Amino acid sequence: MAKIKEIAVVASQTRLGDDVYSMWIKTKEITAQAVPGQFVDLYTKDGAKLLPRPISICETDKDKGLLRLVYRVVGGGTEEFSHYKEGDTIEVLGPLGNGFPLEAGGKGKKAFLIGGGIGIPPMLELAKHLPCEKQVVLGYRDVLFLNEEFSPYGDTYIATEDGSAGTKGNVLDAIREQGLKGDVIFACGPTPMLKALKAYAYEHEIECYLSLEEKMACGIGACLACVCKSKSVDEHSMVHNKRVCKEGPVFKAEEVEF
Amino acid sequence: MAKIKEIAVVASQTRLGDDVYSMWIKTKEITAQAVPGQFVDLYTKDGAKLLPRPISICETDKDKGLLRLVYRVVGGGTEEFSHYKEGDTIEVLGPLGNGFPLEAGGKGKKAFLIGGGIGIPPMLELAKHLPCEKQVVLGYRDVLFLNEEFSPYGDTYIATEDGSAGTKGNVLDAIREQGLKGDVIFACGPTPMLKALKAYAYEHEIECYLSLEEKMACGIGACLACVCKSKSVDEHSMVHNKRVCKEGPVFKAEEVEF
Amino acid sequence: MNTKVNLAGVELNNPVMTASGTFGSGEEYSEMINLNHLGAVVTKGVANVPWPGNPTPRIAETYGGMINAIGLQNPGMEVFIKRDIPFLKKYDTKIIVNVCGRTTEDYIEVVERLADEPVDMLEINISCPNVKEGGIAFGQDPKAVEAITREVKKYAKQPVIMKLSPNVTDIGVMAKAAEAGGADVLSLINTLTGMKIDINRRTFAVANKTGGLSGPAIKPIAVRMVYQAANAVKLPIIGMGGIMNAEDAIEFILAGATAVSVGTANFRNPYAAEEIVRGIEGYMKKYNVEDIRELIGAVR
Amino acid sequence: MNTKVNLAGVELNNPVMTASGTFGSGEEYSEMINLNHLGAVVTKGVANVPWPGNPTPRIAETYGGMINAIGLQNPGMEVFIKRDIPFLKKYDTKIIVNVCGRTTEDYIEVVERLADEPVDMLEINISCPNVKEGGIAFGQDPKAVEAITREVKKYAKQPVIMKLSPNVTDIGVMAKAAEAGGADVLSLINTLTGMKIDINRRTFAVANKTGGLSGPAIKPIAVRMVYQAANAVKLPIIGMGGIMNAEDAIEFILAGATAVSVGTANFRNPYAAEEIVRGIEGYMKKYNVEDIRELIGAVR
Ligand SMILES: Cc1cc2nc3c(=O)[nH]c(=O)nc-3n(C[C@H](O)[C@H](O)[C@H](O)COP(=O)(O)OP(=O)(O)OC[C@H]3O[C@@H](n4cnc5c(N)ncnc54)[C@H](O)[C@@H]3O)c2cc1C
Ligand SMILES: Cc1cc2nc3c(=O)[nH]c(=O)nc-3n(C[C@H](O)[C@H](O)[C@H](O)COP(=O)(O)OP(=O)(O)OC[C@H]3O[C@@H](n4cnc5c(N)ncnc54)[C@H](O)[C@@H]3O)c2cc1C
Ligand SMILES: Cc1cc2nc3c(=O)[nH]c(=O)nc-3n(C[C@H](O)[C@H](O)[C@H](O)COP(=O)(O)O)c2cc1C
Ligand SMILES: Cc1cc2nc3c(=O)[nH]c(=O)nc-3n(C[C@H](O)[C@H](O)[C@H](O)COP(=O)(O)O)c2cc1C
Ligand code: FES
Ligand code: FES
Repeated sequence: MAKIKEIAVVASQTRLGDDVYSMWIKTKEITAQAVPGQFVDLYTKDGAKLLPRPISICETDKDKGLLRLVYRVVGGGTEEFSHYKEGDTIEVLGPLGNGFPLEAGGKGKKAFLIGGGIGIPPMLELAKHLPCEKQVVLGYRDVLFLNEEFSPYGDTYIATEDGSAGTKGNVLDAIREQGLKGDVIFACGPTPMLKALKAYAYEHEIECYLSLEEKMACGIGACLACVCKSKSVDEHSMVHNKRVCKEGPVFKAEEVEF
Repeated sequence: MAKIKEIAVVASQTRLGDDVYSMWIKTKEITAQAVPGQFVDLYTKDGAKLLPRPISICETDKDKGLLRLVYRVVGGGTEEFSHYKEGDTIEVLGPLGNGFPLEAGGKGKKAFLIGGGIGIPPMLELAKHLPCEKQVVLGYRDVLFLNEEFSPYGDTYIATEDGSAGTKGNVLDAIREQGLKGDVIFACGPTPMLKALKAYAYEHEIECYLSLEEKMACGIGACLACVCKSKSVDEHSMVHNKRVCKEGPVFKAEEVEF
Repeated sequence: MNTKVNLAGVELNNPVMTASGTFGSGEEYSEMINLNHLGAVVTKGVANVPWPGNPTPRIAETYGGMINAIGLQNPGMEVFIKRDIPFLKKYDTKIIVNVCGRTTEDYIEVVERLADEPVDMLEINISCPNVKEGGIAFGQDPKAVEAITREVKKYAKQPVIMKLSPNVTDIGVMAKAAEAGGADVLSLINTLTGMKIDINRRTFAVANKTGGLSGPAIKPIAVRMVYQAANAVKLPIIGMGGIMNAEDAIEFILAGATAVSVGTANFRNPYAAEEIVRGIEGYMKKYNVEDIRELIGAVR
Repeated sequence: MNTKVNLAGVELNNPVMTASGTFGSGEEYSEMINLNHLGAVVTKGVANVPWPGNPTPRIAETYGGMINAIGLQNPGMEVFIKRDIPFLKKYDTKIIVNVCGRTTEDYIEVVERLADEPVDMLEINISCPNVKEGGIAFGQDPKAVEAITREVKKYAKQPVIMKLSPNVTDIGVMAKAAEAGGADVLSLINTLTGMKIDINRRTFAVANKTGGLSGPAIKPIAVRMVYQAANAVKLPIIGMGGIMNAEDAIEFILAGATAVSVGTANFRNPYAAEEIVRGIEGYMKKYNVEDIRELIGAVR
């Protein structure tokens, strides 16, 4: 079992609203290996765009060998993907990175699953696999997506920047407004959110795992494009630079410096 | 009426055998203006390939606004086009260049319509529009295509390099073998064939029109990429360099030097 | 909203012009776009006498670009003055004549002949990689750049744009040399010398062996050079090299260009130059930019 | 059919190697391709001490290419020797160590330390555009190229490959300087200095402002430089710059390269290097080429 680049076939694609799309692709070997928090690299057909696009694994259907990707159109690559229809092919490399430590959310614990914007998708696969009690906190700018799909797995709290749904503000505002408590945080989202969660976890002395983003080239740890500042010396270069694609994207909060 | 770049829709595409494809596209304004011997520029979707691909107009259906293009897959651009299906879009610029002089094949004349390889397609639209008596001579390496579609318009003679059909040899071998005579030649095909036809026409003192090929960038006469050596001074640069895309692709045989 | 920019006293309605050699003298493209909408038309290189150019094939497509070795085919200044200037004068756009030559005397002959013609600026091409005798040889040595600039300036009645070669170790040095020679404006970049080999025929893809690489492939090099030149001299800069759309044009302006030229993009999209004018306006609206001059060199 | 090539006495099973900095020390890619199938693995630059590299973002995609400003992050020679050499020794491929430094002494320290290690060749990177102190400054001045080559050669026990910068006016001059200094082999090209600006955030796309442009966009420049260098010196040349597939590799070989390096292509297709080895064999079969050495510099 190892990373593999496959030509996957699009099984379905739907628009979740705004510029967010949900695509199921058939990719047996990658799906078989995938764990929550890992990502895949998607390649465009347009040869003018060379680099793969990293997208988190949002759900897997291991029986059918299907992988779900939920992404926002922000540029030319995601724009291209959004036009794919059932039966189209797409090249995928994966699974990449390390997932969330499921053992940190063992039975008896109470976990926060926190997603901000396009950091929400990987939390769904995590919700499905974490054995502990789950409180899901989702932050949006305005239009909601995926939120209803979390309800089978735990109570879901919403924050929106414009106040159109749930708490007006960010995910921490929602946690405070609802007076939520927990033993461990699993989170993915924009850097300012992750930074605030790190401080919150430190203050409340709870365990915290953050999934980071950085510009990537190889996706497998060879090019050193995607490093983050780390507290401990990294095993690759011994210089406090961990590779998001290889040692990450999930890090223990104390481990990373923003 | 002028050149226009349109987003055309593919109406149908079929494979004619070997690597030759026939594609009908819906492009009203270009079709309305097109005359036999003109060409269009096709643009790839792959952004790595910048330049348009010049392809001759093989047939028009002016009522339906449809244009037929018959092309051989030789590289990445034609390869991309060959995958297009009904409903797909394709950007087209046209109509480009000057067509064959239909008046040179007026009633009472006996014309040769000679096509070699992928120079055959434009002869079909010409055959449909020339009022005179027509003898069609088609040269192939081995596998035939389009030949049957010429039969409504005149007697069709075939030459193949491997002798698998018709005369073994080239189009001139077929003309000689069949003892054909005519007043005027219209031809499109590889440069050696055009060169030989120029000599043949000179020897037999008959009028001769040749459609040339050259690497192109702009397709409209602005970049001076596609020149051929001409006997007379060209109107653009006054240096005996005519633009295949603008003054051509059809030239009087005496006019061009190979 | 102001999109006017000023190049050495010449005011352009907007910063978008066409790159020399890709747009003829505008006539062919005027069938498809409205030349009145362009800041300026820059003509194909004009020499003192007609030049036949190089043998074919003159171009080859490359990944995200193309190489050309047209070899500066042109009808010479007399035909150009009689035919092309009157054509361009019909439009509300500035006329910039690109000048080429084999020797300093050649350049001067053209510059003198154009002195009393209704052209707005002269762009001196000392960077063509495709002719043996002249062009690039001038453009790769700072002393030669300074000397030819000074000579041309002696005879020119219009503002002089020096068009620099990117095939150099330090573009800042070349920009300073042109400035020292008295240039009014700089244009950069011309094409990068490239080569393509046809592996099936085992021959060079263009007859001239080497040619000039243009198109979006070279844009990062061009943006870097515009940035470096803008930081080295005080002259206004016309930026070019791979501009395909308004975003690309704005990138050059933010890097320090006062105006931009659209070249290879015309071949992929004949409407490109006009669309870029509109796209820049759209960007200015989106970000509430009142005056385009606020954007010039705004990233540093 | 022979695909073996000889670089200064080192015989490679085939001419395909990996470009420094795009392939780590091979470990990551070994999960996907068989290193035994490659002519050589060229490692990421190794310095005397660990280097932290540049701040992020370190890369940005460009049209048909990318710019990078990794800044030569590396663990230093001691970790490299302990960890990476033993890993690579497990494979039937040649080991080429890319060496970087800030000063001549830095380079020499690494070269001396590697003298008795089981590495096959040293590639001296004097052309990195992304570190202030060293690298490219050496690579843009022919006197400096000659001097550092001579110094390195004094201490090196393995054959020395000098990796040249393309950011120069005349690559032939630089190639000759390296030859004069005693280089055994030349590698070219390193990346071209480029820049990308994010027009929405109005900032540089990579934190270092400029970065090195690589990928198929630059291939025509690279092929031209390999051709020019091959015509200027007698040394074998390792050609690179935008090689995406076997056709590209053959283009470099026909232009004069004895071997080729595959860089950015690995990011688009992790199987690229291995596929290129097979593709070259396919080409040789198709055209009945008995010995790959018949192709080296065959187009001139
Ligand atoms: C580990 C990881 C997981 C991700 N998961 C998701 C997800 O599940 N859903 C989703 O919508 N987005 C996700 N992203 C962000 C996603 O990769 C980018 O939105 C996408 O690459 C943009 O590509 P583009 O061509 O549309 O945009 P462009 O801006 O045109 O891309 C240009 C280049 O920048 C890179 N890039 C642009 N934005 C980002 C970014 N935010 N992070 C990293 N690289 C970027 C692209 O990959 C490309 O190389 C993830 C990023 C990372 C690193
Ligand atoms: C006026 C004219 C009419 C043509 N009509 C037809 C036609 O009806 N059917 C047909 O199959 N072919 C026709 N051709 C040839 C056709 O243009 C090329 O086969 C096609 O451009 C190849 O593109 P590619 O991407 O598949 O090949 P590649 O070799 O990958 O193309 C690379 C570049 O070279 C150019 N190129 C390659 N071959 C030719 C060629 N023979 N002539 C001009 N440019 C070339 C391409 O346009 C492109 O810019 C015509 C050419 C001209 C000039
Ligand atoms: C076909 C062609 C012909 C050119 N002819 C000239 C010329 O005559 N004079 C000149 O100064 N530059 C000439 N150039 C260079 C362009 O003006 C421009 O500097 C270069 O192509 C980079 O811009 P681009 O990438 O937008 O094309 C030519 C470029 C091309 C592609
Ligand atoms: C991410 C990245 C890192 C690189 N690091 C190095 C390096 O450490 N040393 C070096 O000599 N070249 C380095 N290079 C340059 C490559 O080895 C190669 O010369 C260049 O990228 C051109 O080849 P390509 O277009 O195939 O990538 C690096 C290139 C990239 C893209
Ligand atoms: S993307 Fe190459 S190391 Fe992470
Ligand atoms: S292709 Fe530009 S002049 Fe013919």
